[in-house]
Amino acid sequence: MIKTTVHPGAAAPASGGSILEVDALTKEFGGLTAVNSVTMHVPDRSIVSVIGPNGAGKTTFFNMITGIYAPTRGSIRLAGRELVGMRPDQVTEAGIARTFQNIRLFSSMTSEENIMVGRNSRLKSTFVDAVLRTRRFHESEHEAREAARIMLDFVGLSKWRNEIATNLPYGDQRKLEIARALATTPKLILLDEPAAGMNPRETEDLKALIRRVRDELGVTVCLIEHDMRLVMTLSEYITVLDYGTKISEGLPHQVRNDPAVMEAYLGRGAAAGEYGKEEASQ
Amino acid sequence: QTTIKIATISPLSGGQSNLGTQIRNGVQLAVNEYAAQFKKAGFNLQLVPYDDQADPATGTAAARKIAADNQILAVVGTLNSGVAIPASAALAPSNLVMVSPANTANQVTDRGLANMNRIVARDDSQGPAGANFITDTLKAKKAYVLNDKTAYGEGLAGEVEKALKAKGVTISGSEGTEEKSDFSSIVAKIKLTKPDAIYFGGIYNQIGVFIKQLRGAGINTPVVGGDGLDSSELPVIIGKAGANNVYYTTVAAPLEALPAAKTFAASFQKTFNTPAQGFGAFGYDAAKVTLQGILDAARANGGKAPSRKQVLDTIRKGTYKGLLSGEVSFNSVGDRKAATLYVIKLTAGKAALETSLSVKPPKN
Amino acid sequence: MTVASPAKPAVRRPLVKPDRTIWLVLFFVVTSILLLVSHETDIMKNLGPLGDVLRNKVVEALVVSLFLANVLFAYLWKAANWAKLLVGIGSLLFVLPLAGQADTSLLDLSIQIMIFAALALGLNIVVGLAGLLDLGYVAFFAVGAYTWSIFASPRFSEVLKYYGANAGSTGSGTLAIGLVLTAVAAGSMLYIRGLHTRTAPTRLSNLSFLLAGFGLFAGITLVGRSVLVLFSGSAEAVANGINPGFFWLFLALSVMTAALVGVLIGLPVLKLKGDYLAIITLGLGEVIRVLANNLGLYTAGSQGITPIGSASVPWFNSLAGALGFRPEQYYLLFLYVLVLIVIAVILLVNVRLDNSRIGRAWIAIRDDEIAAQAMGVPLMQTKLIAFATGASFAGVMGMIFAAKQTFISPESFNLLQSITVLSMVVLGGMGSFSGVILGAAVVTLLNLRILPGLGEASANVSWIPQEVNPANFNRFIFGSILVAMMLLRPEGLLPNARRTRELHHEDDQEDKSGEGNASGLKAGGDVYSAGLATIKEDDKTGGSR
Amino acid sequence: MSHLSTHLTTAPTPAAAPDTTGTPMLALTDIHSYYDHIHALKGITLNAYEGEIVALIGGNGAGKTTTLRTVSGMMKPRTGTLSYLGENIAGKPAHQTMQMGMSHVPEGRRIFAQLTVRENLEVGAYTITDKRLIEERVQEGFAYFPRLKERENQLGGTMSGGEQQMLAIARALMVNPRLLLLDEPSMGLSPLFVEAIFDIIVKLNKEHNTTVLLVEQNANMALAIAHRAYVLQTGEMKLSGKASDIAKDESVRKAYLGDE
Amino acid sequence: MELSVLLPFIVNVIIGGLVLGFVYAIIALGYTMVYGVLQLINFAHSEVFITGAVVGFEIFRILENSAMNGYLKLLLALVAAMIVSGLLNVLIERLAYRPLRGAPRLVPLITAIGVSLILQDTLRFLEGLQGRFDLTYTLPAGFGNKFCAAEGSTCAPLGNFLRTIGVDVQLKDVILVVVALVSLSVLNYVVNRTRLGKAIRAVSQDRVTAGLMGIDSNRMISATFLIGGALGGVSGVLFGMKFGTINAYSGFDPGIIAFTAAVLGGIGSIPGAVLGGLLLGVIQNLIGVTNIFGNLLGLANLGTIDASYSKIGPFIVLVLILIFKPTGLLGKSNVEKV
Ligand SMILES: Nc1ncnc2c1ncn2[C@@H]1O[C@H](COP(=O)(O)OP(=O)(O)OP(=O)(O)O)[C@@H](O)[C@H]1O
Ligand SMILES: Nc1ncnc2c1ncn2[C@@H]1O[C@H](COP(=O)(O)OP(=O)(O)OP(=O)(O)O)[C@@H](O)[C@H]1O
Ligand SMILES: CC(C)C[C@H](N)C(=O)O
Ligand SMILES: [Mg+2]
Ligand SMILES: [Mg+2]
Repeated sequence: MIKTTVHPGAAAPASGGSILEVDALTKEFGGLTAVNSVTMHVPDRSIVSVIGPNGAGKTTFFNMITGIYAPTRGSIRLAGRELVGMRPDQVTEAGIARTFQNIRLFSSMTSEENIMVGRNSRLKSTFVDAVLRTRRFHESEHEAREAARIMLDFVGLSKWRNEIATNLPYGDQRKLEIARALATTPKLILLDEPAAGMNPRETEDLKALIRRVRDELGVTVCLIEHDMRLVMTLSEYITVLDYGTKISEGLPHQVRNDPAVMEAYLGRGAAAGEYGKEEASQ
Repeated sequence: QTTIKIATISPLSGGQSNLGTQIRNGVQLAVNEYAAQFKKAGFNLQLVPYDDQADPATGTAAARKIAADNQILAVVGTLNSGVAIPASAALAPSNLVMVSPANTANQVTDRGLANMNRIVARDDSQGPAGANFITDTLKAKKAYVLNDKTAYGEGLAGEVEKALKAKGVTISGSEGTEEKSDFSSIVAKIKLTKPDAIYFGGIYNQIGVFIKQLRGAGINTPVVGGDGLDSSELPVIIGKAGANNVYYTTVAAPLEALPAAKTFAASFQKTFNTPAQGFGAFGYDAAKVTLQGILDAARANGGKAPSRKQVLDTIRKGTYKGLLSGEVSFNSVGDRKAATLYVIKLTAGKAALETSLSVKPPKN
Repeated sequence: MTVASPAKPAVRRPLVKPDRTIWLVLFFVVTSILLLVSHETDIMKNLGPLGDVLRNKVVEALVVSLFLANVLFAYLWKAANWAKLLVGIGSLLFVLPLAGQADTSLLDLSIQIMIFAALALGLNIVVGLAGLLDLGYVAFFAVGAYTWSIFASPRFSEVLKYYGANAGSTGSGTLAIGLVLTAVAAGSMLYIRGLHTRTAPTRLSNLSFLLAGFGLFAGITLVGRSVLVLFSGSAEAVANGINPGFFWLFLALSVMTAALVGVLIGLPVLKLKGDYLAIITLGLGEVIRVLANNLGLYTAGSQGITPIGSASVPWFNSLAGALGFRPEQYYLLFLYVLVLIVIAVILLVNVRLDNSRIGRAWIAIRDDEIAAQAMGVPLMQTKLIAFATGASFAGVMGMIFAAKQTFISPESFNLLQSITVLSMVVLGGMGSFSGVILGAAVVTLLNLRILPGLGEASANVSWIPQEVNPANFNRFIFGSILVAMMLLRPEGLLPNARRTRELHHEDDQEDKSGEGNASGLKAGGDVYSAGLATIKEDDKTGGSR
Repeated sequence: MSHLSTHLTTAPTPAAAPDTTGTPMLALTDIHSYYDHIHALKGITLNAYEGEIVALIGGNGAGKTTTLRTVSGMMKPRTGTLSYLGENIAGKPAHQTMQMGMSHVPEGRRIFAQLTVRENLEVGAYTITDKRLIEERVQEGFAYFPRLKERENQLGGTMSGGEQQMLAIARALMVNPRLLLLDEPSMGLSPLFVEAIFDIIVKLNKEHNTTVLLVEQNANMALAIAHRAYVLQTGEMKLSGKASDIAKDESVRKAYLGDE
Repeated sequence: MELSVLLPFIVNVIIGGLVLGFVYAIIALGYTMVYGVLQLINFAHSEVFITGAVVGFEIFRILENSAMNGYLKLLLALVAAMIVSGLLNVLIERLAYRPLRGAPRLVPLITAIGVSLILQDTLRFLEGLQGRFDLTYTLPAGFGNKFCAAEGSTCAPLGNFLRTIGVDVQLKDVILVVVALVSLSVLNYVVNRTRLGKAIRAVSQDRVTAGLMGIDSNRMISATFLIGGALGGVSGVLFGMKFGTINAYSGFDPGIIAFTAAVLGGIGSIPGAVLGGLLLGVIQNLIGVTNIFGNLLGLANLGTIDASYSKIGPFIVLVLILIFKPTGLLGKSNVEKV
């Protein structure tokens, strides 16, 4: 029952429309155009990827969507609502959560507390409630703790509940970040290189987790990755950036066979058949 | 032998510790002198110094501690009126007498506390005296009034300004400054407004630096101040060459003028290895008033240690002669009844008596 | 191919504290007796050499400190709850006031300790929890103090007289205009805020908000002025300040004014990071002091305000009288009890906030502003709440301080005071409530008891030369103790559990290779501003298009 | 098996195995390291001979990073011996071991955020005083990673994750180390650059006889270019041997290479 | 008031502010250096700098009656002050900050305050042994004279010109500015152009990684404290020379303003500290004369802004500037990739 309060979307069927519509988004740093008029529409309850060479502007793209950078031009709409101009916390409240390329957990908090912070924006209790310990306060605390419990279970980190987050092994920290982001009850979650630093075995687990995020929680997933095996087998749609510009997009096999992508990104090892092997079996 | 203690409250550490230490040392000297007499009377006399760090809260806490020590029969202090006011209030319920060697703010005695006395002139008598000097002797038509933004300096300068205005003198500028080093903007303003005299309510180590920079800019306007300038350090700071045309009012006779003052200065230097300054002399005088009062009270009490109340009453009523600052007696609120204010003039760094004025507190 | 052998599992000894009920009670009884006896002159006289020892000022200071340590031990030691309660209540509500009866300075000392404890608790929220270094904290203390002092002293009638004499064209018409302006401005501000929660702010909406802000300010000024003018007739009636009955109202008002000033100061500066914030708060603290020194009409400037009234509670006074207190002690005793209650409330608020959504948000922004924001924590709002909460504690204590001192002047609110409070927080253990209270107690005891005690005790010891009398070295000794304590216990006297974990795992970026471990290998280590100025001006967070 | 074989064909071939009979260049014997109370290395023994590429693999939290930190002197082992070039360096601080010809690409890149790309490289060459040589090496770094040249004057902290990784590697190569410690050099790099990195490692090893201690999650690639390998698990050494043998080990394949 | 009076007035105020600003600037650099490398507001720096002033005082006092050339005396005083303050600063770092390397940043901040208190009383005690509290500089003959006053000297025309327009510049002011400029350029060179400087900057950002580059961070930190302390020594002597009288406690106020200057300019930036110092010096002086303009313009409210506000002027300017430029005038924004 509580599960549904954490993730109401889980029950709802996919609407088929776009949850996120990014149009002609541009970011300039001084003379450098890091993201150049990129348009991308993310279908509701899909798993999509953004890939591209180093420095292509992927992280910057995420930073604009989440309000950390103000775009130079362009628009971002979540379920039809304009996000440009909002502060990061407002974006989160609107329904986008994210993880970071360089892990940013709260270093003096336990795993549980980290997730509870993620839940913060959904709690109803106020300053006064906290001081007076009203019923609403207790309900909120309960809700936060429940959310933490559920999310820890969900990503399989229950045993780390009371451990200081930054003492966790690297891979588990990444999962904790995902759990923290999910606790905000997002409509859309942005994952920036979730598999970095994981070995192939761990990456497999992660893949399963990401699928469950979409299937069980009904959260749309958009991720950045360099691990092509993960990207090609997981994503339903791929956008490729190079030097800030979208050079290709499409279904995994289309992108994989696009000569521009091979040239700019995949390189000589990108034997067309290689990455797709598992895709078929999924 | 019964132990009798007197306490001092003054800043012994921090930026005003030089003045506070002067007071403590002055009192110490008096205690040393009186120890024998007390011994004869059957008492063991001791001094307990307290550091108020020039902070009112610390001073109050010290006062309450003093109040709790039954052997302490009197307090000499403080340096800052801001500390004296709450401290004397804290001492009042225990009838512990306080004789101030330095506090000039009107409010110190205006509250009518039975235990608060002072041997220095009030701002509203020292101020007008300074103003009179400016108009009568210096014949100034236009004056610039400065203060150091402390209770003392601002209070004094305020009284001066009031008196000057009453006498029709134009005030070409009136302001306070906490700055201790750089006076260039004030000097420029003075240069611009060309006053005939400058009054500065404050302490010598700030005013000295100011005068030095004033003279450095080629302005020779007379500078007048209050007892905060009474220090042998003043001409040193200004520099011998520039220490001209500087005047200050003080209750202590110039140390050279009185033979007693000379011996005081010598033994101060000998005991503490530092020259005596105005506040040392005031502290010494205040302590003598206090100690003499205690002795008198003991005598009246049949040779037994007197109670605090007895000391308090005796001191308020007594008359004390032969002090460095002349004769001291207090009016009903503890102000010094009549005092001679000496106006000292610095010429080429040498202090000399210019004139003396007699001042009275508003009440008698 | 070789397979290495597994290592032996590490053995860890469990930490169980022995029960110390007996020791606690014993300690309580002994220190209470010592405290009471040492303040009973008659008994002391008959004690002979023991009396001399107890009379020694250093010993006396130690006795007081040891007695106060009761409360600490009751908190720290493992003991039966009844014993803890007995010792806590017994020492604070019975023994201490009783000793205070004989020695008023004990009451003064205890009030001062608790005032500082409250300040430290307030600053702890700002610095310890939210990680915002505030070096001008004493400003809020001043605001609280002046809020009460201006009204509860002859100042108020001076102000009224002034406005009576300088009424200008102000009258009831002005009041009406002012009220309308205030209402309209406040209304539009609320409206725009509401709008902003729904749609992204635009330049126009921001500008109108600012404009409405000015309108509000003007409106309030007008209202204030006309109220003063209209009431100027009653100047005589309040010649000695307003009715002491207003004390209770002002207790709330001082909280609010300080909080408001906290918000006003916080709004422009809380965007700044780390030490930029530190120095700017330091400056604003000075600004408040200089204003107090210059706005002579309201604050009496450097001359200070006196006498300042306190609440008058007749039944309390008769109770105190019945208990044998002297009339001049009534108000101190009253303030003592009041301050006990207030600090209990403050402590409660602290603990409750810490274990709540807002407390977690504070720690989150301290750890990582960007991540916190990305998790939906509104930075500005969260920081403002920290600032205002901390300020309000200072405000209420400022008022009590003014009532206790009966005199206040700007000297009491200088930078050194802010630094002292900060040192209490760090010394006690940042982020730890019991720690900062202990820090406040230790520093206050040092400053008001132990150091003066050293000075007194050595004043008449012949072999200690005048020049090195400890009374002249308060700063030196205090400084040395600060340094020594920090070197010995960098995490504070009673560290916060979270802090300790952090100190030992994450916080430092130091290469501790010499010590056989590498606690600090993670970069970061920015303790009071974990946030980073990540974003360049031209890509301001959430800026408008 | 199919992934391994494809990787092996794309991975550059390592130099012939160097002589491993003499005294090792680097020898860890029964090393124990702690983070305060966390016992991270529980008796590690490891050798690396001059001219070898040694791979170190293991799961998250196994202690790979800790091993490298211990070697470079970022942390001091509590017990055990650590010798490098015949000298006991246990407890020698990093700045001294670096002057003995080591170089360490640390986990998490640790770029100097406020220095420009060029300044980062110049600081990397701190132990070199010859200005001309420094410039030569900077150009070498630019040749490996042209992106760095494009961004010569950009602040290190504003570079993208992968760009920072390139910078970290280039910075470590400034001193032309005798022993190179690489902690997940391919992390965050796009496929194209992953290959480039492995090329560079092999090239350094072949041309400069650089000894390399390589920690990699991309174990397939790492084992393909390494001469020997060690497998770490929760602070203990589980396996060691020729890289090709390790790569064939069933349990390793299962645990680290993602084979079902 | 006519322009012929007002102009020299304003020029004097600004020149006074600039000279003051140079003193602030060079004190500020001591803060900035240490701040840069340890992110520590070194509260003890005000005493380190006053120690320099005391050393300078002693040198001038001892040499008072010697026939030595005035500039030589000054050089001696500067060098001695640099050595003493520099070493003192290194010592402070060793004893009070280094053991706390791993602790939260507020902890060394508190020990810094402790050290500051210790030094104040120590300096007062040492001078008190000789019966002194206020220390008044006895400058070499001529230093206090009007700049280029001597007829026939090569620069006399300039001196004459200054005199005719009513500007007060003393020789010591000119010396001060020259010494300050020289120290600033040397420092700027060292930090930005030398290997030492680059190493210091690397250490300031990440000590552990700097170690991986072969840099001994402790040595670099000591070097920084040495340089910062030496600058403190120079600024102390200049301060004493300019204003004439100092005591053990007089470092605190200028110390705070100087640190404000460092922040205003952007902490860690050398030109920023200089700019900030100059700006604050001038602003402080301008605030001090605002009332004149208020009166001239008939603005009653401005007329009440007098010298008593000049102490807070810097802070108000700081607030205004930081609101628009949160990292100070020349501060680099603190970048980290999200
Ligand atoms: N604040 C900034 N100032 C200047 N340039 C920047 C800034 N932030 C990013 N860049 C540049 O913009 C480009 C895009 O960076 P971004 O981090 O978005 O790349 P990315 O696609 O995430 O790369 P990677 O895969 O390596 O993480 C890079 O070349 C980077 O150097
Ligand atoms: N700075 C630190 N403070 C405390 N514990 C740490 C720290 N760094 C690592 N650890 C702990 O030490 C153990 C070994 O970690 P290490 O980083 O060496 O593993 P690793 O093999 O490099 O893992 P990964 O693949 O995740 O990088 C782990 O249990 C980890 O949690
Ligand atoms: C001279 C001063 C330091 C103190 C002054 N007499 C006062 O009343 O405060
Ligand atoms: Mg990226
Ligand atoms: Mg690792």
